[in-house]
Amino acid sequence: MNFILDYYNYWIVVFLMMTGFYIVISANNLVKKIVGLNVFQTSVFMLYISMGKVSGGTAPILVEGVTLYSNPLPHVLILTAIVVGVATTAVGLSLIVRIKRAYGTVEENEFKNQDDAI
Amino acid sequence: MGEFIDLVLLAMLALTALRIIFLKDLFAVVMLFGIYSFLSALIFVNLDAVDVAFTEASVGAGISTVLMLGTLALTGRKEKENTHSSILPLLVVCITGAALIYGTLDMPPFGHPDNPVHEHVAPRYIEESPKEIGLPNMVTSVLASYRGFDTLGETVVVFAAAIGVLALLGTGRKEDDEAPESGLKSHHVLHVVAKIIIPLTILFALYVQFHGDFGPGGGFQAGVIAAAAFILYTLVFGLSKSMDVIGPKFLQFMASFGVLLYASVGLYSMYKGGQFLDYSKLAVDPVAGQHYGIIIIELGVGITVFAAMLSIFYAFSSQAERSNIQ
Amino acid sequence: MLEQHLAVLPIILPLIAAPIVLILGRSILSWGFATFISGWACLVSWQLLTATLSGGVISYAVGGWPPPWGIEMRVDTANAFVLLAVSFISTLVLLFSKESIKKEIDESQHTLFYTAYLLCLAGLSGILITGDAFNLFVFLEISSLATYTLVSLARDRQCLTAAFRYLVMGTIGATFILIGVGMLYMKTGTLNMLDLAERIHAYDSSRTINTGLAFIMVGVGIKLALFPLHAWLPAAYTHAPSAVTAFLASTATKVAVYVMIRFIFTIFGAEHVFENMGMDLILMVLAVVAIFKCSYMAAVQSNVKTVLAYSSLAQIGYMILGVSLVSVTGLMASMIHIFNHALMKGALFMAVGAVFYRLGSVDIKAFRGLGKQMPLTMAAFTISGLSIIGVPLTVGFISKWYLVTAALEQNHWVIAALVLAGSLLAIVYIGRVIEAAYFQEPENGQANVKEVPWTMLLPMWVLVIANIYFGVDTSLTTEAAKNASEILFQNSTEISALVDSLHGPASQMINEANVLSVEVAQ
Amino acid sequence: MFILDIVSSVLLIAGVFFGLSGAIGLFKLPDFFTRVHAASVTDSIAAILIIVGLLLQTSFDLNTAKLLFILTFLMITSPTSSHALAKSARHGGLLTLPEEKEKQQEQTH
Amino acid sequence: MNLWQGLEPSQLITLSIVVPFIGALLVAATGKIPNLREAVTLTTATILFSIVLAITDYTFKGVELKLDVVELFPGLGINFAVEPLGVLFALVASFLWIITSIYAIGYMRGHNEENQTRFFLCFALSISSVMAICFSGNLLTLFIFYEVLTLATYPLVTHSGTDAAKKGGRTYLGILLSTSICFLLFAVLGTYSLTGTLDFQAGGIFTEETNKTVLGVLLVLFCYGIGKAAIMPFHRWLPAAMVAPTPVSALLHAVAVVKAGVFSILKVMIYIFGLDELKELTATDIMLYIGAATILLSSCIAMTKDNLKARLAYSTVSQLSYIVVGALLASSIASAGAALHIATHAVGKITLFFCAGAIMVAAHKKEISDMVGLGRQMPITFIAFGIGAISIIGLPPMAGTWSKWYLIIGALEADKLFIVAVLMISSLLNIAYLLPIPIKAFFNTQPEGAEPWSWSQTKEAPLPILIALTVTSISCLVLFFYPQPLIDLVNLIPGVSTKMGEG
Repeated sequence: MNFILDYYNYWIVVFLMMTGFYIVISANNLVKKIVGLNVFQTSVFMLYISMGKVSGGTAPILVEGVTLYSNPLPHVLILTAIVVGVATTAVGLSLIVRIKRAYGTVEENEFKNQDDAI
Repeated sequence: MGEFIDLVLLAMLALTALRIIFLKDLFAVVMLFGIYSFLSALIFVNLDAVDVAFTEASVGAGISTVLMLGTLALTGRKEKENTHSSILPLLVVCITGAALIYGTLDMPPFGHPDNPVHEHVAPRYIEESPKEIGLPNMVTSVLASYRGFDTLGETVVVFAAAIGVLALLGTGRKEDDEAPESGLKSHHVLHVVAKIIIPLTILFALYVQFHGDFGPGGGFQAGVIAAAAFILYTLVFGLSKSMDVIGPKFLQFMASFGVLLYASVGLYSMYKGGQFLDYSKLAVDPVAGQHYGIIIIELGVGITVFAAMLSIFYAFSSQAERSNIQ
Repeated sequence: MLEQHLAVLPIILPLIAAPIVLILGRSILSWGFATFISGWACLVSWQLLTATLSGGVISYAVGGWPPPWGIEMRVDTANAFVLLAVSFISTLVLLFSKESIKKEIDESQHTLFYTAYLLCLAGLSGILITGDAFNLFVFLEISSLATYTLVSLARDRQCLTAAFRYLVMGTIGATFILIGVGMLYMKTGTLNMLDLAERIHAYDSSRTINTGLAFIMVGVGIKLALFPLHAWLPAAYTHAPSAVTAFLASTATKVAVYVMIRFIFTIFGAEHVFENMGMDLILMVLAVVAIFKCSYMAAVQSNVKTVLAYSSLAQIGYMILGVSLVSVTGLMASMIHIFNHALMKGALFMAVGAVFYRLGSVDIKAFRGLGKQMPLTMAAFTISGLSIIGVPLTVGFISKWYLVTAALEQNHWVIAALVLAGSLLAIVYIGRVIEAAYFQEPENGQANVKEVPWTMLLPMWVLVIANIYFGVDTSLTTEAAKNASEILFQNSTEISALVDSLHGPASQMINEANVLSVEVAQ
Repeated sequence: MFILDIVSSVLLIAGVFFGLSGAIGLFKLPDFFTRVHAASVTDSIAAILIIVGLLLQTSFDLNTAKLLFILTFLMITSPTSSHALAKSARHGGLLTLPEEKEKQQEQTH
Repeated sequence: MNLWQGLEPSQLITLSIVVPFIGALLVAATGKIPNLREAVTLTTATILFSIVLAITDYTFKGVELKLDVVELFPGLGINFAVEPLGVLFALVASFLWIITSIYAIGYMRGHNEENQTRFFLCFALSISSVMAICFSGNLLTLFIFYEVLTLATYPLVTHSGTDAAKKGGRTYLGILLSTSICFLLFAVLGTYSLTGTLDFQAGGIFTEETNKTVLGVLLVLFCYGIGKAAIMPFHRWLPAAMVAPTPVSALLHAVAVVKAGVFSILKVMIYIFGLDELKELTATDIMLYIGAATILLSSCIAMTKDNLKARLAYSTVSQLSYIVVGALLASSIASAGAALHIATHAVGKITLFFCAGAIMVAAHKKEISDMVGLGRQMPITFIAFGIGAISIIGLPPMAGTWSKWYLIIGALEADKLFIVAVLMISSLLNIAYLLPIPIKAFFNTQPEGAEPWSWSQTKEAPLPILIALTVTSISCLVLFFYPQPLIDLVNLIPGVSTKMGEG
């Protein structure tokens, strides 16, 4: 039981990651791929944040009388990672828009066929 | 109690994620993603990561969703039948997941104060940073000073994204002749309310920008919020109007300027004989120097993020207008 | 005043230059400025290389915070060597691109091109120099984002899908690396590479660490297009603008290879990776398969850019093979091949770009009869092609020599034979193009094709001459590569010494490594 | 303080109840407009009740101010958004149920 | 006879490689003016020959000539060292270059070929790389210039640019490059990793304890890696290369290239393995029999060919295997015979090729069957042909006698009677496929009412050609009567001697 209490968090996070990962590699629609990518990354962020948590601690903002803070470093890393994530998303989405304009579709198999046709 | 909330939220997350897999209506998918990142923001709060939660809410649930919706407006909301066989992906995912689970088995237990994570590097941040940097918000201290180089990189990433979107979708400069009067003309209520809200939002952005040293927040969140204000303006009053307020060229300039501002702090500290980004050299009193440095670079971040986000949005909405014309 | 900042300059120069270029706006201005900056970076990395060759390791604490609390820039011969290659190539490609992109990218986007290019350069330099695992991820993303942009700048629409596939794969790879680094951090509580190296081995057999290693390997594997994960590369290289392809093909994947080497040898320690996890066998098999599969693919393509893309994959196979031999010589072969292959592929892709500049096509049909019409370009192509094949007096021969020697050193006679057999396929795919150029009649319609302007020929020929020069006078490359591989092995042996203090006697491989490094030292 | 606690908890519970009912309405009600109506109205009241409840918990410091800000903000935005929603739906030519019925009858006749 | 007293001896090596190279550049420069161009070629050739003579002089004096150029790898680089075998080869090549240039001038003009400048340029280049091969001081150098030679001759093979030429060129390059990269380079690297050195040393560089099977593998790799030796089944390139203009076939594919191949094999056998080492390897016997098989088979194929050049090509294949066999017999005399055969076969075979070219220029005939009765028309050519043929067959009073003689004695010494038999049979085969040609040309039945023969009706090839083939055929005779200098030279090779029971 204790074992489960120690790890349930990681396990669910892993499950979330894998759902995202699955969406990325299985989706045929590019927008959905991007959504999956975001889900994937967000779950990874959760992994980081969970490792930074100190049970009984508070947010790493100095307050008188509080001694136990959660670890600020993962938060910093994830702040950066989130930004990276949105940057990638933006570029990916604009690529999708261009693909739509060039091929008239955002379904992977369809424009694959078009390219093969050429 | 905390664990309980945590568990509930995680369960909701799992449900949302699974739903996303099977839904075919992309609008719903995107909205679900918005919900997903809101929920994760809540989890972050629950795990004491307030700054992260703030960012996740404003970015994941905010900007990302807006951009996705914008894309959907251009690409259509229905997903076609998937012809891929889902066996191989499933296999890959199972293997990866198995590997991860295998990896978790030796992980330090969740939340223990004596995990190695809390042993080696972090203590110094927690104990020293208030003295060394003089800010109560350790996240800001670490972000802006100890790992300032990461943050510079982060700013550049945003800049790069803006470059990418501009290269792909054009600068969104409006064709000076028949610029279609977009926006929601008939919504008088909206016009009025927007006029009330937008100043408030910008005010709030400034607050976040400069209060970041003491509470959650900072340049990044501020930039996004400010951008959000202008996005609202664009939605209500139309692209051409908001471009009259802030032109895309100027935005490009701002984006560059923000990065340069950040970098110049580093150069100046080099000039002062310190290492790159060594704020202690900015003033006689190192702590004060740190403070100046952080304020300036946060400003740089804010400016870049604001400009980048807004010009990305411009690019998308100008695309939307073009497609409306056709 | 800049001397003590050498270690960080190669990153911040292009990093700061990028926004300035965007502000400058005018195409010609931004070109000049970008070239100047890149040249400066090249100069700096040369200084760095000489410094490290003489004086060991340069460590630079950004922000004045000592590692592991702050971010450390750490330059030793290994990354200085690769850095030199990267910045050198990038400068030449910038020279080349001035004319080249006129034909391939809309006028309005030239500034954006140079900006993205500089960002990419900055990112690559950052990956090379940084001594911090997470900082590496950040720079990885900078370079990747810039790369996606650059790839998608071309005019034909397939570049979009290629870029998108690249983006998805790249992001998955980056996320895997993020997971891996997270697991390491979780166990050790630090992100600084050396610090990691020291602390990891308290948990040498930990599942978490091994999973982290696996994820990092896969992530980096995607970035360097290791055989089963290479799907994104050919399309991307084929449809990107020629200048971009020339730059990426000769730098991006090399940097990824460097990252893999760095993680294996400096952080995890060769013993752990190869002995305990048997990674060497996996890598060796993958590498050999890559060499043959991709060389074969190259031999059957009709688009010359695709041919070269596949050949790049095969060459990456050679580099990984060198790593998988787990010896100083093998590592040396990889390092030297990283450098040499940059020279060859740069020249080749520039030549192809020149052809595209004139004919607007790089199908093998378009090459017919070019031997007479574009003599200089095709001569460049031929020489660097011979270099790929590994004909003596070219750099290709040098790399191949070291690789085979390394293989024989370990009594892998079969591997040695396979490496040589692999270069036969190179004869085939290079030979096809050369024959088309010299012994076939031109298509009607391209009757009056002229040679390309000198701004394109100059960098091309600089590379060609480098191909020959470093094929004859190998003192620089050999010394650098030897030095680099010794340092890397030293790291991993130091680590293993540390391991021994933790558990048991030293293992066979490390003794071997010591012996080898001694041998090479003599 | 005791009374305040009671009051605030009552308010909070009420707020939660309204929120819940709004959610149920959102699912149960037949067509778009009714749903919007349910959601918006209950949401506004729920928000008010909860925030007031929280206000009573605070000791009238910065947090109070923040909460008030949030309250005003919500008061402005949430009705507006639902209004905009309904209006654009109307613009889009979406009909209420009775109208639908009439239309069908016309078509049948 | 040393015109180069003034020079520091070891610089002669540099000269011998650089002179033809410069010649090539000059040829390229003076391409516009044919006369000047060919004057340049001739002078270069003569200068080169004098240099080689000087080197020979030093060799007889016993002066060590060594030269280190550049270090490619730590402790291993391009360096040159003169030794008798190389000198022998250099002498032959440089001497015949002069003749061939004379011949080529006549031929190319008579045939008015296109882009002759490229022709002469590549020609000079290949000679320069041949020189480098001759004097190479270690295997690496040998290998490098072996490759350079291949690449330099490729344009010559595909000279005419016809589809046939391209096809031939592809076979040529394909076989030579792939064998050299796959087998030779592998063998070189293997040797390097076993011994740690690649220098040619008298008595070989392998120590006793090197594994015999590995050595056997290396031997096979070397024999096939040096594809220019045209041991079956890797002989296809040589007939394919016959699409080249005749001077090329004459010098390169009767002398320079192919001899470079067998020369390399000899050198490897003598200076890398060492004859004594060689005796003990089973692989030696295997290769020996393969060589013998090549001799016979290719002779048989030669008979079936009606195209003169093709027939000569196959005869070359078999003759090369003589040398290979001689080397593999691992007896001092046999090796001496092999070394001599490099020279004697060269003069003989080049004569034959000259004649073939002459016939092509004068009478435009390729097929042997058309040459019946041609003797009246071009007597000199066919007399020369006869002389060459006899020399190849190895009958007195022609040069070929000596080499064959020593080979057979060597075979006896190594008591390999089988090989003796093979040599005998192949001589008969040579007679069968070479002699008929001149005989048919002269002694065929007169058509009715043909007026008696007189000089007036002769229609010989242009003068330069005649000069060339006369010189070579005469030298066939000369070498029979005065073989001593060559024999002395051969005797200088360590472990090789023309006297029984020595070495």
